[in-house]
Amino acid sequence: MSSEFRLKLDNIKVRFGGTTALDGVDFAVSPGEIVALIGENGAGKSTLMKVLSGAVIPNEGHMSLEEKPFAPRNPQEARHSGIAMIYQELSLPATLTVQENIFLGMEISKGWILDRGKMHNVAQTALKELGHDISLETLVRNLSISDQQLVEIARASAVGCKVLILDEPTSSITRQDVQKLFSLMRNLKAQGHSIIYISHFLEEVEEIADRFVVLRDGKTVGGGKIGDTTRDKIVALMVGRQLTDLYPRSKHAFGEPLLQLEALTGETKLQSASFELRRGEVMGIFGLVGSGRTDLIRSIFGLDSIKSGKIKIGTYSGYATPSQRWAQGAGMVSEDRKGEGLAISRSIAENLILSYPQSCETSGAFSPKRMLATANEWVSKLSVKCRSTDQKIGELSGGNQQKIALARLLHHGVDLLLLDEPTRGIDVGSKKQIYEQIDNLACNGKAVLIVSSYLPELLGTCDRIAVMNRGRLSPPRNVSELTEHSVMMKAIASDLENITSNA
Amino acid sequence: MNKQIKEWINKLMPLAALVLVYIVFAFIAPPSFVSLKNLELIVRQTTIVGIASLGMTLVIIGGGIDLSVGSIVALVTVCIAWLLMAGCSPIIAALGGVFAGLVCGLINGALITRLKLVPFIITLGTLLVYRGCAKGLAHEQKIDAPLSWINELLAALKPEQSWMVVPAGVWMLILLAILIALVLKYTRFGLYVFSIGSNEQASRLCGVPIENVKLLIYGISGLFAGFAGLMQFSRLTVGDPTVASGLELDVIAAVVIGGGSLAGGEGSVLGTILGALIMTVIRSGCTQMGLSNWVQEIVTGIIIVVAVVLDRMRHKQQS
Amino acid sequence: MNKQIKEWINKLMPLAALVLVYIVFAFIAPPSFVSLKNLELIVRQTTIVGIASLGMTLVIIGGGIDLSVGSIVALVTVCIAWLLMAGCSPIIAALGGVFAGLVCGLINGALITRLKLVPFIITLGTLLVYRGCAKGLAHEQKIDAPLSWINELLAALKPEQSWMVVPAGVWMLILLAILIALVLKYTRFGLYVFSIGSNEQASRLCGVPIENVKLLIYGISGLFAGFAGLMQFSRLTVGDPTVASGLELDVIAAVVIGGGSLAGGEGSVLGTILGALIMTVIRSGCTQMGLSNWVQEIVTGIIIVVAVVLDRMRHKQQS
Amino acid sequence: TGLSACNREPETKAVTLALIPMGSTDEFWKSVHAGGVQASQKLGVNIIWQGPIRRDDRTAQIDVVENMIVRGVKGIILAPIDNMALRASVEDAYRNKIPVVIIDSNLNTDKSISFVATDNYKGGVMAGEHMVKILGAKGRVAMLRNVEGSASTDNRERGFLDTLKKVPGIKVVSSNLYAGATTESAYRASENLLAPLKLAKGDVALDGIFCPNESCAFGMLRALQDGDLTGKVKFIGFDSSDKLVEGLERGHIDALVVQDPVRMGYLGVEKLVDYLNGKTIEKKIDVPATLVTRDNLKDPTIKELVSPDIKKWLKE
Ligand SMILES: Nc1ncnc2c1ncn2[C@@H]1O[C@H](COP(=O)(O)OP(=O)(O)OP(=O)(O)O)[C@@H](O)[C@H]1O
Ligand SMILES: Nc1ncnc2c1ncn2[C@@H]1O[C@H](COP(=O)(O)OP(=O)(O)OP(=O)(O)O)[C@@H](O)[C@H]1O
Ligand SMILES: [Mg+2]
Ligand SMILES: [Mg+2]
Repeated sequence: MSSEFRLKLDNIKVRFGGTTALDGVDFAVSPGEIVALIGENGAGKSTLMKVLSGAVIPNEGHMSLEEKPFAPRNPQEARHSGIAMIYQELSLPATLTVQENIFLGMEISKGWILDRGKMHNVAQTALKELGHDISLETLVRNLSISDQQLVEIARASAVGCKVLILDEPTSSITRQDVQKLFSLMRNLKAQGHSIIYISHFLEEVEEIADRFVVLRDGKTVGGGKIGDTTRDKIVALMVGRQLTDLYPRSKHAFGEPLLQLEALTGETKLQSASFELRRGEVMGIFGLVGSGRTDLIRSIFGLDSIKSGKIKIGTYSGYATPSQRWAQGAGMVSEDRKGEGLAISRSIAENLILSYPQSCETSGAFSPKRMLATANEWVSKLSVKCRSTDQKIGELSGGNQQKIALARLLHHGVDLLLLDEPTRGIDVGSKKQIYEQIDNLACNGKAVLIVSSYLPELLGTCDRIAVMNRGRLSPPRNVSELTEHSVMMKAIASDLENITSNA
Repeated sequence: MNKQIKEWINKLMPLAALVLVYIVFAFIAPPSFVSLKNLELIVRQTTIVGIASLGMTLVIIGGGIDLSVGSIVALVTVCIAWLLMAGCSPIIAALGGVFAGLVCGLINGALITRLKLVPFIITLGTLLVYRGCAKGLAHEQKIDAPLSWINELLAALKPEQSWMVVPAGVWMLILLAILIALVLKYTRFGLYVFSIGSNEQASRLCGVPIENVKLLIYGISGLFAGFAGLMQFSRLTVGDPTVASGLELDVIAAVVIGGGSLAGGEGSVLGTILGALIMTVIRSGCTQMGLSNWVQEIVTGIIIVVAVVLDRMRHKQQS
Repeated sequence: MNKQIKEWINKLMPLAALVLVYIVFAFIAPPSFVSLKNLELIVRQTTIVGIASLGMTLVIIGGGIDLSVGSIVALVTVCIAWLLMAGCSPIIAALGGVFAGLVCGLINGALITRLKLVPFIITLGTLLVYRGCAKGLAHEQKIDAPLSWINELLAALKPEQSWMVVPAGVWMLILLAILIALVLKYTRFGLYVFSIGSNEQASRLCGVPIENVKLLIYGISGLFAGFAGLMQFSRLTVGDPTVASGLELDVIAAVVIGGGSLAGGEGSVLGTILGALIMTVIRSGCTQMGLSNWVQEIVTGIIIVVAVVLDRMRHKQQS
Repeated sequence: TGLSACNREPETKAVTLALIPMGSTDEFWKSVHAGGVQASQKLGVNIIWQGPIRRDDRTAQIDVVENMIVRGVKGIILAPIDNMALRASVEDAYRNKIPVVIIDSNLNTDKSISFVATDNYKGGVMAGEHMVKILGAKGRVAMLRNVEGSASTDNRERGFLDTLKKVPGIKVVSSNLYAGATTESAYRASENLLAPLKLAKGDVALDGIFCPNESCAFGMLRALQDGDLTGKVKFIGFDSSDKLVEGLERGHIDALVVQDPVRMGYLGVEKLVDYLNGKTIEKKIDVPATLVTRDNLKDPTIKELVSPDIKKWLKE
């Protein structure tokens, strides 16, 4: 029985500090098989694959590759054992050429000397198979994001491997490229390679995979042959959560418009977004990873530059810097907590008042005492678990960190809240408190814009939802007219008419 | 509770190191080492590095670096001597010199923020430029200057001045240290310095005026290099364009030994002063023992590395 | 196509700068400046900085920095002189000296990779330690050594040697430069150096053995500082523990002027050599015009900043 | 009582003096050290030899003097880097009743008990006169200066130039270049000084060169040897070292004006001990310079002068 699997994972557990990313996952893949690994954001898919590729060492569990125990200690070992992986968040070393990137870590060489001629030929072939003629001598930093993605794909296929892992390879390439990728994958499959394919695009999964496995909260919750099931069932398996009293919702009274966008276009992903957000309204934006939601919010807040379009916040028209946005009564919570959201090595209190230190000044002098007192108020109001407010914020759990990031806007008293993935990586209990806060804010006449990859929370908290698909935002629709299924279908739709049409 | 104790221990680590080094020398150096006179001497010799490292503390907390302080100090001594020779009164000369330091710092800041270049390379360039200016202004000579009260600032106390306990320059160091400590703790600017050093991106998101804060940071660093130059002039009594070359390394070392992190977001005034004192104590102890210069250099080098390793270890502990 | 032309122009920028600087001096300096003899002199004077900056090119491309090269050079001259005086044959002494440089570099590398500390602080510490060792080994004196063929390495050519075109040391620079250029382009190691400097995290995920590569980078930097020390000894004929202090700044400047980026991932051997030549040409031209040192210092400082600004501009253009 | 005598022993030990040079990495100061040790052994005193870490670093030397005052040495022999900057420290020593003997280079103060030095101006004149003599009173002469702001070499340079000015046939073609503090910088400066004067056929448009100290002369010697110009240009240096004497023997150098650093160190210590013993000593003691050429090099007194047996005293 076990002999038919090339790769087998038993009871894999991974913990990062306090969070359990994987909680006993079993997984297997046979030669010549394409297995799709699906699940919500944060389900543990990437972590599981990182375990395979040696980038993460599991706390528990056993792996075997072709019947032999397999325990890579670093990415190097895994690659030499025949595991090739395209990482979800791997940024390529940008000052290397395309060819160098394709072979990095697995160069063809005679002793110490690189065999550039041979590498050139192999890389050329690999890119041809993908139907692209990117010049091999171009520096990667001169490539577009989708070309970079193709380079990553070529890297995995050129080098040769037993098991190929693709972690959301299609998040930023066009439909034609996806088809070329698929024919490549079919070729590899025919040659007996095992392929693990991670994607949120369910129609792609149906098209290419033989089998699917669903992860949720670090556990395997189901799976089966693709032909034996329907897309709705898969979605149900993925989302599969009872959403009863998690989302408190009061009746919101809408006031005058606070945020107005007209055909806003950003420099990178954002193609076009138009809507109007009123006081007392909570609006959600759903979309897949890489669809451009973050770009939208960053452009509104002045963190990313804008190419064209109109933007109006309250009475202020036009573009502005973040500090001007704060002054205009807008505030933002970033999706990237460590990178941009919080100063991890500073205290809770400092992070909380950083956008509004004036509130803690008495006659021109900044008062740490007042800062701590202010912070204490918010900490108890939001029941943040911490030792004291001059504790470093990095020591808090993710959910509690997120509460502070949100409390910053509450303290500042902004009218317009831009929340990017406000509940990413936090537990259900904390989520509920945050939803309550959001509902409260709307009742008090504030306007809230939430970007989230977690559909149920949008359906539960928002008055209207717009869907972002590859940089284009659909017109927002009342939540009462929507179901999880219809929103999801819109987000993964591949034809643009479907997105922008209101039907 | 346990954690708080640990944090205090960490904050006191540089102090413990200082006491340890002092005790070691008290045993192995001649008895004169533990005399009050020597304490005064150590404090006086720390003043120049100490004042300059106060400015550097801001720079390093803010995530930057300033390699040009040594050159600014030299330029300032030359300016003061030049002004004195040009017939200015000592107070005008002193202010003029310090002002020159401020201008140099602001130039650094302006270049860093406007050109958006790493501070390392900008201040490496201005290190050469300011040094060249100092030499040019002085016609590649030292400039002799008439004696004035400036030279009393850091001189050993005369018996009739014993009420001052330490010379005026040391008082100035103490006052400036307190000032910077207060600024870091009790002003919006101080908050911004820490937040920029800790996470510039997040600070931008929070609307911190990054450019202005950075300009001010380097301006203050220049201003303090100006004060350090004044002290240097006080000791030398001449304007010397070659003085203080390599001072920047001592200054950076003082900040780092005192717990400052070159990655930014961390550092304290008390730590920096202790760091500067540690280096002076080592130097003073070695000199009074008649140890060779090369032993001092090796010991200082090792202490810098060990201090940073300890620093890293305590960070690991915390996380 | 357009992009490729642009890239070529960018690569040639340091060369254009060199030619420009040379032409400027050809007009304003005395006629002797454009003589062949002077060209040879410029090349000879570039050798020491040039060789050391080859190693630094690797370090900077790999995203690090090495402040200890000046001290290593001094230590190497002392080692060679010491070995010669101890009766070793010149070849043993030369190898011994170069080996000492390699060991110093490996120590830097080991400390950086094992202690996981920023290279700035580690090499700041070893800067002091190696300098101290050099002074200690030499008893704080110059060590005289008998003349040998080592001293011919970088001497002006005698008429009967004119077939060599340039002295052996310059040939060594050229060969080492070609070697490093080839290593960077045609070996796995070279690829890893670029990838680590460009994105250390991504490189790790691709299976690049980061620690080993870094160790090797700093080892090579030390080795090349060792060769530079050999050349320095060749010029001086004595082991001088105080020589080459501040050399690290010249070396870093050469790499940066030549297009190396302190953020890592960028730099080229040709650029570095051109950068080193630019600095020598400026120095030589200024001296022969009878301009003072301070003008040279200012000019060099400004050139460093301007070079980096240009570098930044061409990056912006590209993206 | 035997026990208490035992306890007291350190106090009955000889007095301790500090000998503070400008730097600790030159042959010249090595010789001063040797002279000091010689005297201290003869007179039964201890000396501490302690120089600033960076040569020519005025502040570092001030630090050393202050440390020695605090250490409570009984007297200080000081070669001040700067004629002004060290004033305050020496006056501080005076206040603390620690006598100071200045050697080698003058200090603008009346608080020192004696000044033991070579008359540097005279030394420069000596070099100038010899230059005039070997050039036959006509020709082109260059001088490479030492570092900015060093009093002793300034005087030598002045003495040399003043002498040449009186001779109409001699033209000074370069006298504004500085060699800098290290041998490497001196070497480079020398090369650049010579480069514009070079003619075709390996000749040079220069007849005589003067360098006012050891590192500077050494750099110039290397540059001449390198450029194959030795013998073609008359070269006079100042101070001696093994390499310079070797150059003199090989005819690469025509003459060296040599001070007597051993004697300077010796006299410094001796005069200080005399003073401590209550003797009155002269305010100024001359340690005359000697002109060393290839002809008088074999002379045993000259030999002792140019290559003293330092190792014997420093036990290296
Ligand atoms: N380095 C880390 N440190 C702490 N927690 C981590 C780390 N990496 C992942 N996690 C957590 O582990 C859980 C699983 O993350 P993982 O990236 O595997 O999810 P995923 O299924 O790939 O999600 P997505 O669809 O967003 O890619 C998440 O809760 C995440 O926050
Ligand atoms: N060309 C680019 N260069 C660098 N960063 C980019 C580029 N395009 C997008 N990004 C960044 O990548 C991140 C994700 O992109 P985007 O905002 O478009 O996706 P999203 O729909 O928000 O998906 P996610 O679920 O990952 O947040 C954002 O932080 C965005 O700023
Ligand atoms: Mg993932
Ligand atoms: Mg996003």
